[in-house]
Amino acid sequence: MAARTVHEVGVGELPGAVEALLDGGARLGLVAAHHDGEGAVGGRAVRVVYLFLAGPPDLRTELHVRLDADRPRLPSLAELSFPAGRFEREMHDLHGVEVPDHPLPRRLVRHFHWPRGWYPLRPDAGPPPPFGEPEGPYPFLRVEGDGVYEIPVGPVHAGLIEPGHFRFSVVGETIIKLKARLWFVHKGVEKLFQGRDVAGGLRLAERISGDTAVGHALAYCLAVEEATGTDVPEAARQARALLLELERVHNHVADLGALCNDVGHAILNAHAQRVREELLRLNQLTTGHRLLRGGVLPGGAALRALPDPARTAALRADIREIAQLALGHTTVRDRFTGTARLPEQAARDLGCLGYVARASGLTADARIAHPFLAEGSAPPAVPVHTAGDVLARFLVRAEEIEVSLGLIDRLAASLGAPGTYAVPLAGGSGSGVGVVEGWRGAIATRLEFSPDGTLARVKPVDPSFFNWPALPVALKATIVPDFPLANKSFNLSYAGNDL
Amino acid sequence: MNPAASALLLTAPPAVPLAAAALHAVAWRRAARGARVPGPAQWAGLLGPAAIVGCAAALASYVPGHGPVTAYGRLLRADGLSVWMLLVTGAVALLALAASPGYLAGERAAGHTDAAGTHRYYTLVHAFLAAMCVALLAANLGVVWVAIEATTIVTAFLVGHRTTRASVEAAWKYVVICSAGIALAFLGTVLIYYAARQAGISEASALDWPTLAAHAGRLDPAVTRLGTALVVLGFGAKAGLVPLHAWLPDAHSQAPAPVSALMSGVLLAVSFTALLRYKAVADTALGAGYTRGLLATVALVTLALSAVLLLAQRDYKRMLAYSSMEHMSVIALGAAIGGPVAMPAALLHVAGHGLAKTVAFCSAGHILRLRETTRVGRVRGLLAQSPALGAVFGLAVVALLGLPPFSLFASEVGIVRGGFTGGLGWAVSLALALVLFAFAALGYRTGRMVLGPPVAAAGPPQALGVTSAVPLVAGLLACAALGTALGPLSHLLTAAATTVGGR
Amino acid sequence: MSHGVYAQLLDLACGVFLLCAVVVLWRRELAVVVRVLAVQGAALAAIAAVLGGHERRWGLLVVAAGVGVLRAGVLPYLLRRALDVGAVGGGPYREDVSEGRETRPVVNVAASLVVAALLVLLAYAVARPLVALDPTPATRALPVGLSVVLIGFFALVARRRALAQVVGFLVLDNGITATAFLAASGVPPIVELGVSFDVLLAVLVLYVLTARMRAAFGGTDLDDLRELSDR
Amino acid sequence: MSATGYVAVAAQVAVVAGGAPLLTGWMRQVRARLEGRAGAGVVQPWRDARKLLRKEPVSPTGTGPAFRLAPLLLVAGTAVVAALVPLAATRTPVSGSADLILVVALLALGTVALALAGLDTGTAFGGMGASREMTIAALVEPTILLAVFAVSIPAGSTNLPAIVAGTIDHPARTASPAELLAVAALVVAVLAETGRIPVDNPATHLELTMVHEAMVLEYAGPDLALVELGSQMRLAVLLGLVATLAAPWGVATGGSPALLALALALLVAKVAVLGTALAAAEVFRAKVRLFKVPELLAGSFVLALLAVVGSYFLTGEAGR
Repeated sequence: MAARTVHEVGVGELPGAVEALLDGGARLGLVAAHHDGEGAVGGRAVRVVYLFLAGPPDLRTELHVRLDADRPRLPSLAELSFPAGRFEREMHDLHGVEVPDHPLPRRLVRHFHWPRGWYPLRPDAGPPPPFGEPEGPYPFLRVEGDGVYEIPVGPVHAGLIEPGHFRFSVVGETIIKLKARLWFVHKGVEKLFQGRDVAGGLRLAERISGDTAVGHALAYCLAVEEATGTDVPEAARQARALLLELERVHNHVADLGALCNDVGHAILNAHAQRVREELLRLNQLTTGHRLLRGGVLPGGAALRALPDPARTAALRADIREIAQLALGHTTVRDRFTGTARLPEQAARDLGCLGYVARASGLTADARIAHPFLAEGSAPPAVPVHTAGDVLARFLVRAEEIEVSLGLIDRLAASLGAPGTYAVPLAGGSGSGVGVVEGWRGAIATRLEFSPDGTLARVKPVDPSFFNWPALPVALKATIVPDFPLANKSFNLSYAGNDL
Repeated sequence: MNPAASALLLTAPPAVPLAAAALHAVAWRRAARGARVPGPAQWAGLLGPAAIVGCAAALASYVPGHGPVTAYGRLLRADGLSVWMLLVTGAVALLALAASPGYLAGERAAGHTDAAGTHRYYTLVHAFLAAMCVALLAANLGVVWVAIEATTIVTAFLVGHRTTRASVEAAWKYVVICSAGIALAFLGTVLIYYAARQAGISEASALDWPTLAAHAGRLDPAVTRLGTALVVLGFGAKAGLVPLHAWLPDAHSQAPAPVSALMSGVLLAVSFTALLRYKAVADTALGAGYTRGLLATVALVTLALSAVLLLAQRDYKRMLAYSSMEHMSVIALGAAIGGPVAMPAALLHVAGHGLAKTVAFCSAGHILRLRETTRVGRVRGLLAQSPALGAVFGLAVVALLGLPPFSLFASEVGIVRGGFTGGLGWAVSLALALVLFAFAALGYRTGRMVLGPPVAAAGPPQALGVTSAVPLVAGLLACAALGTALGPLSHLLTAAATTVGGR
Repeated sequence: MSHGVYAQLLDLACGVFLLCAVVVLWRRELAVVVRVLAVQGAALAAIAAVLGGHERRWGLLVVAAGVGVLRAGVLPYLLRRALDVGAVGGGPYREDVSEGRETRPVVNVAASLVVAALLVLLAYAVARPLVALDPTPATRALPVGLSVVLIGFFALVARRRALAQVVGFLVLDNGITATAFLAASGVPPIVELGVSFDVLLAVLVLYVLTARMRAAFGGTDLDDLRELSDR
Repeated sequence: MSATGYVAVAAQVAVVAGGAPLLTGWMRQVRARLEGRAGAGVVQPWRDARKLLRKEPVSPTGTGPAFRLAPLLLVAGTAVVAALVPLAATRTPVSGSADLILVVALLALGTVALALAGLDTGTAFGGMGASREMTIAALVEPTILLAVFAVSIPAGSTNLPAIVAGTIDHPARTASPAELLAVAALVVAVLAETGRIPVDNPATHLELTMVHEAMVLEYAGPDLALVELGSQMRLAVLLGLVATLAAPWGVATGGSPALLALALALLVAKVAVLGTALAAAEVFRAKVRLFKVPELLAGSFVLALLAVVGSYFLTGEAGR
């Protein structure tokens, strides 16, 4: 595991230091604010941690900035990095950190009906005061012009999907601007982590985004292990990698089917969901839970069974057939091709992660940049496409399934037999960072322990947080009826984003 | 003439080039395995054109006096028009093939081709000649069509002889436009066949031109009108007339110089000859007014277009190509006017243009090798660098401009005279104005190429080799001779014009 | 063959023949278009065979068989091969299929279908004197042949892929052959033979040129052909 | 005019009104089985209708009479069409007015009524659905008109019963290219008119892709039940029309009650077969991009036009 370097910087030095790191090829992985009390090392302050990640070789650099505890003020980094600007808005909403020179100083997390001046993550926040004293109106940007009309969609959607509000400005059928408003399911996850023990934190981490149980649990466990100084045996790491790939496969298969369904090709969806069901049953056999909860443990992993290579081979053949049928169907292919194109430069500027980035020509993959396995166990190839359209995202998924199934076979063979591979946590209690390539992209979790061994602060960041702004960019000039398809091709998590 | 002699005279023009093509095809396969090109083999290529000229000369002495010669149950047939065109084809081919060894030597020296490429060149050129001879000598209009389409196929790889982007593009446009265009001519042929069958002509002779021409009066006018329009459109495409002319400048500028010469000098005219045969049928069936209007319109539009494009042209090979379109439209105008003055003049114009354009294209090939550019602006001072080449090119263009003593002067005067007496004075006046435009453009650009001080990058002075110079000078002399006196050929010319209504 | 059945079969073959031409304009996938071309070739052979059977001219049946082999077999096979050569991409999934699709025709599909409709009407108008000359079931179908000629010509002009142009050319040629059959039970065999041979050679030449075009331009989009112009 | 004529008209309307939901249920069932699902059963649309009819009628605020009247107009118009079209019998009291142009106009009336209702709601979805529906309808109606017109040429009349009776007398007509082209065009037009794949996806829940469903998004309770019934009846009538034109055998030309019963049974069988084929085809088709819909419809329009032209310039004697 790579060492993490920590630099304490002053407020004035921050932009220069960040610029140097970004120029060196690092990306901003996470920003978390901490409210240090009197007893902390540096005294009472609001400490903002910027985590920068780069790799390979695996490099993790933290910048710590101390702000006045009563009137925390930060210089905005939004001009340097788009995600930084979003983190700053989030910090403002949750911690009350002010960013006076922010180019877009609007609310992000807290909707307009949230009470003014109440910041839930402050230690002295207390229970939420009654709502109803709005902090002023929160209008959408209106697009004016001949023939422009608005379509508001959501937050409650037809079909069983999570809540989010979309405001389309449309001419004819062509989208000229899309504004997405999220955080309808803000649950206060970060607050809930505070004060839990390690096991309690794991239960919460597994539930951050239901479809990413392994990814978030693993990022959390890696962070715990780094903080406590625990060294996990190689077998446990392999078991974790196997679980991670199992999660990737069942989610990707579901997406392949859902994409076909969104172009009205129901039978391919029916078959994709059948394959997914088989995968979920395989998950059940492997961990005792269909969504793979309970597989990753702090200090190790537990497997009840190993996937049978014959079964994975049959699944691979099935999935390949479904994907090839979809790609061979001219109407399906036509709908996918050129729809919702995300240009490479936009993906890079927005800090996109995962298959969204890889479909637009970026090669970001934490399995290679931040490996937790021994050398040589990284995936043999990361599928990358350059078109950035729905077809590219479909192809990246289909090809990743191939790679993942290969990895599953290899890891299962290397493990040999199922079992619980875990070591007790060592006694340390500092801070830790875990970076994992979840199925949606790189998940980063940073945590700090209290002196009493409970969790003082946990900040998980789902890749959806980075990828959501890419959706409106990709949808520019797409037609309205193609929105569901484009949205599904991104398939971003609301729960993982809204926390 | 006894049957054996007529069979020999009608078979030899296509058969000798075809045999040469076959021999070269064999040598081509051997050369692919590393054999070299023997020098005499290339000069043996002159046998084909020589046979054509010889047979044509023999026929020329017989046909004007005794009427058409046929062979193989009237499958092959030579009348005045065929013989005249055969003579022109043979003469131009003689020049082009005489210029070929020099051209190919240059290509090989520059590394553009090798022994196999040389044989491929000769195979295709001879097959091209054979196809044109069949097109001229076949009595069945369907076979004429097949032969003309065959010329497209054979020359496709000559146009695309280099696999550069420009060359592939030219070849693609050439094949697609010509094949599609000429397909329309076939549709026209089918319609005329339909009309002929309905007129009671038997299946075997419904496409036989003499029969058709003899019974043309019985053809249904409406069907014939449609068929003729399609034929004019279709064979017009191959003859470089609007609206399907777009292939011409590309193909002519990309083909090897001697092939450009053959295509421009005779292929356009051979295709136009086929058109003339349909015109003769249509004139009988519909009266002369219909084809006259059609051809005059097409000719004037082509002339206007080529004059405009000549004005804007900066590439001298394309310039020559547009000049071909200009001359084809003059010929088409002559044919539209018809009659005893304009029709022979038009046919004479075919010959004069063929010879002069061959010289022009072959010398353009030499210029390209010397200066390695086709831009007019970069070829200044030709006369200073290579006096012989400059002079030949200059004189060829003078001939193309229609100045005396070259035959194009005589033929253009004939067409104009015919036009004013034949009731198409307005068309001729318009054409004269347009030709004047073309004249100015061509003259100005050629002047810039030939005269003046050489450009800096021109390189040392170079003499034109004797072997290269002889065919060029011979072509110019022949063109000038035709312009001064027709001599024994005037009978043939009259016979040729009479065949297609030049009475 | 009774007169009614003959007319019915002839009409059916002509209907399929015309429909194929329209479908060529309608569909964008070249693989489908090539299959449709094969069907059209078969319909053309059927027209010839029905005529031959009706007029009891056994030579025409032989011609029909030859036409069938060439236009429903050999030529589509050649196009199919050219298409397969152009297919790229390794692995289980093919990413780029643009070579096999007419993605951006010069005239969009809806408009070209309307144009096809107008062309059919034009053909009907143009063919009236032809039908009037000798109204039989066969000559009444002459507008079908002319429509296909016009549609083929339009496809040739309005398509951007090299192979689509070749298909347009072949549709044009099929139309002419059909016109010949319908008008006069086909041209004399020697001419038919020569024409078929020429068409085969032309397609072979275009096949080779397609390969060269791929080598020189990296694709068969005819919009890339911009080397030669009068500038 | 015999009493059987009146019975025939009543039977046609009854069969269409009662059977249309069953047809939809049957098609959903076929689809479900082909996709490996159990399906809700053939009578589910009737159960849905019962459920909806029991609900309290709710109209969005601000809507006017157009919104309330549209479902009634849709159902009534379709019922009239069901009475006019010679689905089971050619000689009925109304057969004289069963003109093809009237039928197409009545079908268009329902479409326009729903589109107006969609606009009347003032919501973005209603307007969007209405605009899409009218775009499609503008292309579909001429196609239907032209296709049926092509079929009417041999009969020399645009009266539907006359056309059907003519085809029964001259069965060879059904195999003529004009007729085949017309039926092909009609099938595509019917797919578009009834909002089936590949034009619209009747099973979708995604508001932004819908056409028909977007227009009726604001309906609830008994109104929704009527709208659903109306759409189901349209599907049944149009499939019945295709079946009657393409394979008219069995349609009663005489007045015998037994023949009429047989005709009704055959009608049900024919429509069920068509429905099965349609549902099965839908399983393997995907919905085309909205902007490609005009391409598809232009194609069917050309087919219809070719059918008309073809029935003139192909011998025309084949069926005569």
